[in-house]
Amino acid sequence: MSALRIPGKGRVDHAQPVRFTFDGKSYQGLAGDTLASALLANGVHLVGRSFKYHRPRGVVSAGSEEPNALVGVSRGSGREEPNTRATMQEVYDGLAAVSQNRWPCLHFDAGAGADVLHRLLPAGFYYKTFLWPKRFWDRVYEPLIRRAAGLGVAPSEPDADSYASRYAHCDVLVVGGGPAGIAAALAAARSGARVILADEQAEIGGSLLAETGARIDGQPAWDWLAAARAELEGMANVRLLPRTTAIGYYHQNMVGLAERVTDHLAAPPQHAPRERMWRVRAGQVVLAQGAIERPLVFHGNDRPGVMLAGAARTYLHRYGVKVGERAVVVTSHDSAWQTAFDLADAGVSVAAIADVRAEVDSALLAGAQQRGIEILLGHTVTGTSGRLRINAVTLAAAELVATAAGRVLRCDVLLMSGGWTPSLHLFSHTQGRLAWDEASQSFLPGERTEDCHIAGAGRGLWGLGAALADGAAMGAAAARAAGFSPDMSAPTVEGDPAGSGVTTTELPGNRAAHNTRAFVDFQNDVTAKDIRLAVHEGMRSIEHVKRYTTTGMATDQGKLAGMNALAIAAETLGAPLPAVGLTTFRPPYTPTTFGAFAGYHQGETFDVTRKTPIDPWAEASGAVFEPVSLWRRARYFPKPGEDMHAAVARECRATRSAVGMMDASTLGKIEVVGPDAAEFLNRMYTNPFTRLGVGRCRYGVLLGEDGFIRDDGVIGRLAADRFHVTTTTGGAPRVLNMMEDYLQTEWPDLRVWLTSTTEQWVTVALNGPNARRLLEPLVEGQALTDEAFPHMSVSECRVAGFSARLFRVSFTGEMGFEVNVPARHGLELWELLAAAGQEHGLCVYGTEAMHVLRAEKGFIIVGQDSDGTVTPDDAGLGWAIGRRKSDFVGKRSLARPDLVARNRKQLVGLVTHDPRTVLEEGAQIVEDPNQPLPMTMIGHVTSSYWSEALGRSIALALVEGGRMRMGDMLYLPMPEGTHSARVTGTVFYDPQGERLSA
Amino acid sequence: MTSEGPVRLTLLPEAARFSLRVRQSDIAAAARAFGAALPARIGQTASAGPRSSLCLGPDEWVLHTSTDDAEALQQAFAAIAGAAPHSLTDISDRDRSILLSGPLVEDLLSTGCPRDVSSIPLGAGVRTVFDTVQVVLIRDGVTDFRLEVARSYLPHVMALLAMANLELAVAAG
Amino acid sequence: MARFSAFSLMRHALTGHRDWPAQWPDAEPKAEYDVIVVGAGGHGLAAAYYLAKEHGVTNVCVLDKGWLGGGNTGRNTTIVRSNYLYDESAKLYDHAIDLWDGLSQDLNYNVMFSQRGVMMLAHTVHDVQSFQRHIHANRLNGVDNLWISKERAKEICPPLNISPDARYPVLGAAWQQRAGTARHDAVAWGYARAAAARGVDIVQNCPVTAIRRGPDGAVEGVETAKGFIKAKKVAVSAAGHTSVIMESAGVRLPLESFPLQALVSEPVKPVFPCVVMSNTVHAYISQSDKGELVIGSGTDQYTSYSQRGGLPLIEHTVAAICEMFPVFRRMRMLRKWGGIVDVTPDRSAILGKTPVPGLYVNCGWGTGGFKVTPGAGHTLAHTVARDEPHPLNAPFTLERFTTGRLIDEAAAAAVAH
Amino acid sequence: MLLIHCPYCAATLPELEFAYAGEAHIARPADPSTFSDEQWRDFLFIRTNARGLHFERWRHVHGCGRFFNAVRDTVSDKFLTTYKAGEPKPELEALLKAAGKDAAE
Ligand SMILES: Cc1cc2nc3c(=O)[nH]c(=O)nc-3n(C[C@H](O)[C@H](O)[C@H](O)COP(=O)(O)OP(=O)(O)OC[C@H]3O[C@@H](n4cnc5c(N)ncnc54)[C@H](O)[C@@H]3O)c2cc1C
Ligand SMILES: NC(=O)c1ccc[n+]([C@@H]2O[C@H](COP(=O)([O-])OP(=O)(O)OC[C@H]3O[C@@H](n4cnc5c(N)ncnc54)[C@H](O)[C@@H]3O)[C@@H](O)[C@H]2O)c1
Ligand SMILES: Cc1cc2nc3c(=O)[nH]c(=O)nc-3n(C[C@H](O)[C@H](O)[C@H](O)COP(=O)(O)O)c2cc1C
Ligand SMILES: [Zn+2]
Repeated sequence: MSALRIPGKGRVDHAQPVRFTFDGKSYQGLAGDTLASALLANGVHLVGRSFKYHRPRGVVSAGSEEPNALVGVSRGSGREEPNTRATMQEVYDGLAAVSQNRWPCLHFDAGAGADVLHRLLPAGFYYKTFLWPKRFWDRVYEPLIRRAAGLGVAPSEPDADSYASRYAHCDVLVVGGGPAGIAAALAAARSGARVILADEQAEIGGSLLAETGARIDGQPAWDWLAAARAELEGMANVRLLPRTTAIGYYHQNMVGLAERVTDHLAAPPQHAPRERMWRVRAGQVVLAQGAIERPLVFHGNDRPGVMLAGAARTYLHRYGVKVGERAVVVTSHDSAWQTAFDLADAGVSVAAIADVRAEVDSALLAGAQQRGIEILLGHTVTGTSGRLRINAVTLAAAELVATAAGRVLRCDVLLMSGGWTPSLHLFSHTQGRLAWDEASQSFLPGERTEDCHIAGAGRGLWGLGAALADGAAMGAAAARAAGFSPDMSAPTVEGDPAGSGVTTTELPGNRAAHNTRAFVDFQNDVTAKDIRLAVHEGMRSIEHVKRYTTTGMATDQGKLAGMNALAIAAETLGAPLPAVGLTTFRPPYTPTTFGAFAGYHQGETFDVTRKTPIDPWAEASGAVFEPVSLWRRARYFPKPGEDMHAAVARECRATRSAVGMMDASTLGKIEVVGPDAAEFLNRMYTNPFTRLGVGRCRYGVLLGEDGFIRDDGVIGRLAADRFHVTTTTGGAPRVLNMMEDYLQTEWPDLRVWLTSTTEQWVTVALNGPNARRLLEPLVEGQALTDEAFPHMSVSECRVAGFSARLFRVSFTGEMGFEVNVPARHGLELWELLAAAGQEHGLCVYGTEAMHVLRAEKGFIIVGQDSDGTVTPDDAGLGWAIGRRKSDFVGKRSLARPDLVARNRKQLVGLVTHDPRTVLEEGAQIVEDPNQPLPMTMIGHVTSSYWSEALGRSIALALVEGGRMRMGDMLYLPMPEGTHSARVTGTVFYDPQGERLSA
Repeated sequence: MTSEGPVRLTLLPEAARFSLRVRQSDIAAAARAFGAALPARIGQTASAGPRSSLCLGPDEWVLHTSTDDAEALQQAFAAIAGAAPHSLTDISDRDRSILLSGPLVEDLLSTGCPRDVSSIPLGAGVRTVFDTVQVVLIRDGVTDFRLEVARSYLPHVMALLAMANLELAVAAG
Repeated sequence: MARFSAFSLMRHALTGHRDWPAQWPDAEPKAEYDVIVVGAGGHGLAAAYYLAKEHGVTNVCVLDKGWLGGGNTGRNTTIVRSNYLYDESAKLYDHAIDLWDGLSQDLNYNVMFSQRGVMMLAHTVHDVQSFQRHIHANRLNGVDNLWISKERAKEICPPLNISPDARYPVLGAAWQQRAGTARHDAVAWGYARAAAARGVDIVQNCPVTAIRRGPDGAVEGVETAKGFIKAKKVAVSAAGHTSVIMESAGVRLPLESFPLQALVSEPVKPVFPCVVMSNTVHAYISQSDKGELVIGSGTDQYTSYSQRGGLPLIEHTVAAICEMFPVFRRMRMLRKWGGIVDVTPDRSAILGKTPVPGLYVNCGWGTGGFKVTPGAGHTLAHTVARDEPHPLNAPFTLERFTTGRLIDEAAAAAVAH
Repeated sequence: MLLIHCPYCAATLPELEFAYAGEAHIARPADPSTFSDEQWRDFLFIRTNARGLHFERWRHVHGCGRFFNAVRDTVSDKFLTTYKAGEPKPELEALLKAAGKDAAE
């Protein structure tokens, strides 16, 4: 065991050693360690390199605010991740971590050449250079910049883990499990409120985990903590979530919590998600996030071994680790004195405490004297030394800094404290106002926009007693606001390490300002002089300063840098801090894996896949599928050796010569019922419906109020007051929503109701000269003759013994029927027809053949032959407009000037000069193929197929003034050469419609 | 249907199910035809014999009954069509029902349902969403829920439930 | 204006970078200007720059309610492309690309225009049809845009998932090589510096509260937080806030403002070189020169001026990115934010004159106006200087909503950005 | 994610159950053919796009299915009230007063 680990001390399990590696070297840690505490216990401070200058960097903090100690962590293939904070990653047996942003190795990094050139690379240097020669940008400069960028290496294998999510509801959500948070949770929970308490740390306890001196309610702090946790754990109305970060505070008290479920385990159980996103809706929220210690800004403050004093105290008490053998403390706040005392008491040699203040509390002075620690009041740091780890610090009296040389003190750690910044990140997400507090020189919560309460150090209350009392009060207030009657007693505290301090900007030094490299943002290598440069260059808004220097934009989002950057910018501007203000806090509070956001939505469950009851049959028959909105539909059914072209040609041939069968179940269906049903449809669709006879159906066109086609479908009248409306596959929900909108808000007087019945029915389309022969024997209650059941009829009857809605309609031009049966019988009917169809030459066809067959007849597909700019007249559907109707949805728009313009694009047929040429869908049409670019395009091909029935290619196209161009030759310039085609009508096959009853 | 985990998931056989729409003024007539109450508050249920109703909207009820009774139910409503205009539409085959039961059922549902499911009273039902899918959720008992979902969405919902159920098994175990 | 170059950088290094001048002076408004531009976003600043540079109109003031570039210019995902379907759009956006190419040199400010290529993925037969229509139209318009196979897409972008088993398998892609990204902030700053150097006043933290019209109906100037400022010509280029300002001049616009979100990951070493967009799975992504993955999300369903957005949308976007790039699931989101985008009924901009004499408007760029910044500024300057449309912005009138002559890219293809 | 009070369900429920449906109180004219092109354009396209209190429509699409109206502050995204379709526009003054009183409590 290393000499830096104090036997028996801390909350780590000394009986449970674990082995892990860092940069390939094996180390020992203890269960309960973080990677950072375990490395420090092994004397390792150097853990990474900074972003821009590749300067050696060590652990500075003990929490999620860590900017430096970022490592790559791997659990094997598919489980590698960059930029993990060593201060948050718990060690487990087998953990493998590597340092980042260095080459060839951490101790010797070629990238550190940038540090040598730092004078050439001030903030924003890239905006000023790399301008000439212009063509070097793409080829030389940018590739160079890119290569230098980034920290860790992105994973290269798909993630092997799963992620989960959960909604949760509670009366009181407490964020932060320090003394304030625990007291709040206890107060609220004891009153019966449903409470969730989340803390990002492995253990709930917050600063109490590093508090060994104080007594709460007469017990040692840790005993009180254990009791409080046990009480909370025992309550059914409480959910405790350690390892859970509140990442964002959204509207109306919705808070996102990211829980890390297995990252700390050596062997995660099967089926356990790696992380879980909780979407909590809380009646009241208590924010008890505590405070983050501020670094001091001085020349050389970024060397490994320079760390926050509070962090050193945490490593000592919580992990039993001395962060060094010989420490110097430099501070502007009392709290660092306590660290010095505790380290000294643990046997660390503390060379000196340098405080920037000229006076400090006498009790502190006595404490230092008692321990033989030298006290240097009114002192500043003028520099540090040591290449990969600090080995000395130079201290000088602040007044004499310019003249005196200062004293060099040898040390292996320098512990700093610039005071504490209340954590108000989540509060800021709510757009709650921050109010500047002159006394504490910090921002405190001001006006609230949500039902939240801020407690403890998070609102600038220092000290354990205050945190507990405030937590209890805020927890009670929250519970009361949620309708409970809490009691408000707070625990008593003895030995409270409360304290106070002052805040500083950059410490006074002895070098010229422009030669001082005092770091503000450690990760992004932003120095005080960068911030001053930005201000001088006109970046007078703090938002400009941030963006120009990138301060606060690193992975810690300025948790350490924010206040220092603001103070320096304000000083440079000569403006008061609150007038300059902070940059905006945004979610997530700490970087959060994409997986946690995606939750269950991956692979199969990324999105719904809707399948019809016939789908298993299609799959077994080797269908090739295509997605159509959320549905998957069989596109064609290839026989062995067939490609799509051959399969589709066969399916078309069979349908035209015998009978084809298709699963049309995905078509949307809406049941429109009520005495005013016909009137309603009359107003919605362009076509007239009032006089449609019972048992008849009609093709309907639906427009938007802007006059453009939205949907189409066949509408059958089942009874005077009942219609069966069909829509396109993708359009069903939209159409229903649109109809409901008109019905509920424009015409509430109409007595009609709409019900979605898409999935009630399986729809089997039979088309072809043998369709009737196949169907007839199976139908009861309806004769299928042309007289009894002509084209465009509908009937409720029985088919194959199932109650059915039978339509006689055709989307192919052949005699056609659509049989609707209740979905549970669909597959049975399908199989029955497939078997019975054998003797009639039945062939099953898919959507592709359907597209060809309908195109041969000039029937449009909404969304393919029309887009959102096409009117019924453009599409050749002028006949579907009820001329005598005074109004319908979209009618007024059809009279707008541009919709009656002469040169609108109209749907026409195109036949290529060479019948074997199948045009490309989307190909553009011109009159003169020899014009130079840019060419004047007059239209495009919307549908284009090989027509097996015609033995040639056919196409539909939208062409300017198309119907006036019949017989004209037009051109389609393609990369491989120009095609020519003649304009025709849209009906290529059986123009008289004789086959409908053949 | 099998799913491992603390919550038992059972796909119920198809039964008769109708969507009933009727105006305020005609509710009484409709209730008489139905032979059971049509509760006025959204979310409430009522039942008599095999027939039960759940109010889903100000003028909307879903009616459940046995398959044998379906025809009789339709005839009863047909008889009042003139006097009390309404829409009765068969949706027996549109939706499927899943029974979920077990002590962790609320946790399981909250993996996909944004509502506070614990606040749904016994015997009440709501239309809501699970993941992105519209569902009707009915509470039959303290630890028993019925979830009705359109047929083609069933596999998606089941896949999610099964996945989450396994996850609950880890937590519970 | 002190010229920027590697040489000047070295020279300043010798003096510790102490004497760089302000890139733009923080101006106080004068009583009167020839032209006032409302909104110091990229568009407004570019318009001011081109007014000065190309039309000799230098008595110009750009007013912003906050810090310049703090609107959508400072919060967009920086995609620049011109492969639009309609002639009107393709020509205007392509004009912008021509200006982008060389903008760094023109402004003497490195805006890091990076022609790394934009790949738009096709996942369905409908996507393929629609992309082909774009590609052919682009070709005949002289705009580069190619159909590439999914294998080629994977070659260009190695982490892309092209497995046929994906829920939305990649069938191929449209590829515009001249397209890419630019450094958003630098665009605003570069235009501001260059405009200021030509005499334009840039006044920040000065909201325009109303537009004042004279008895003849013509524009007289603007009311601001710093008082009334006179000008016979006012160009409003305030993106999400345009309706509110124009309403004060009695001009009601067909605009709605929605929150649009974006996010970045932690920075990593380069993993893919281009921009990848998918309309079917609703996500788009690129990697910045600094190393973050820059990801665009969608708009929330409701109108809002709050610059926030909901969690569900972000969850969906990130899930979509992980479908396209399953290797990114262990990447972490660093920050997400929102902007306010102004959307017209046909998703195309309104750029030009208004019924009010002396009042010009540039708005409605919605989720995709960063790419057109130089083009919008350039043609707006022309319109303001000459009081007549530029041939390239002439179709983007307000009248089209009356006549029905919409420029509806979205309706034609459901393509965004 | 917003929480929205459905006036029909009399319950406050997650936004995921609702669909936004644009500005409220834009009635379709009884006889559109009497509208000029300009009037018709206004009906189709011109929206208030209020920065502040906004009258808007929502549909409880995954609930009772009803369209209803709301007053929401588009700066804070907070709802002041929701009310059934067909009910008159609420008095803004009164609403603001009520909201102010709540906030002070
Ligand atoms: C998240 C997101 C992603 C995007 N991604 C892309 C993309 O990838 N590619 C792309 O091309 N486009 C994208 N866009 C759109 C693009 O950002 C905008 O279209 C474009 O930046 C608009 O520029 P602008 O100069 O018109 O507006 P802005 O930059 O918004 O400038 C308008 C200015 O007007 C000021 N202003 C407002 N009201 C007043 C007032 N009353 N008085 C004075 N000043 C006022 C504002 O403060 C602001 O600075 C995206 C937008 C967002 C929000
Ligand atoms: N000596 C001093 O001047 C000084 C300064 C600061 C704090 N303190 C001490 O700190 C204590 C204050 O107690 P407290 O409860 O207010 O703070 P705390 O620091 O004890 O607890 C805050 C907790 O919130 C957690 N947290 C923060 N953000 C989170 C997030 N987004 N999600 C989940 N968890 C998050 C942290 O992990 C931490 O456990 C007192 O004991 C006080 O003495 C002292
Ligand atoms: C292309 C692009 C890249 C960005 N990269 C970063 C980044 O690396 N780190 C960071 O903190 N923010 C980054 N941001 C986000 C900004 O910090 C900020 O959120 C955004 O400009 C919106 O401003 P606001 O959050 O202050 O409202 C980036 C923004 C854009 C547009
Ligand atoms: Zn409702």
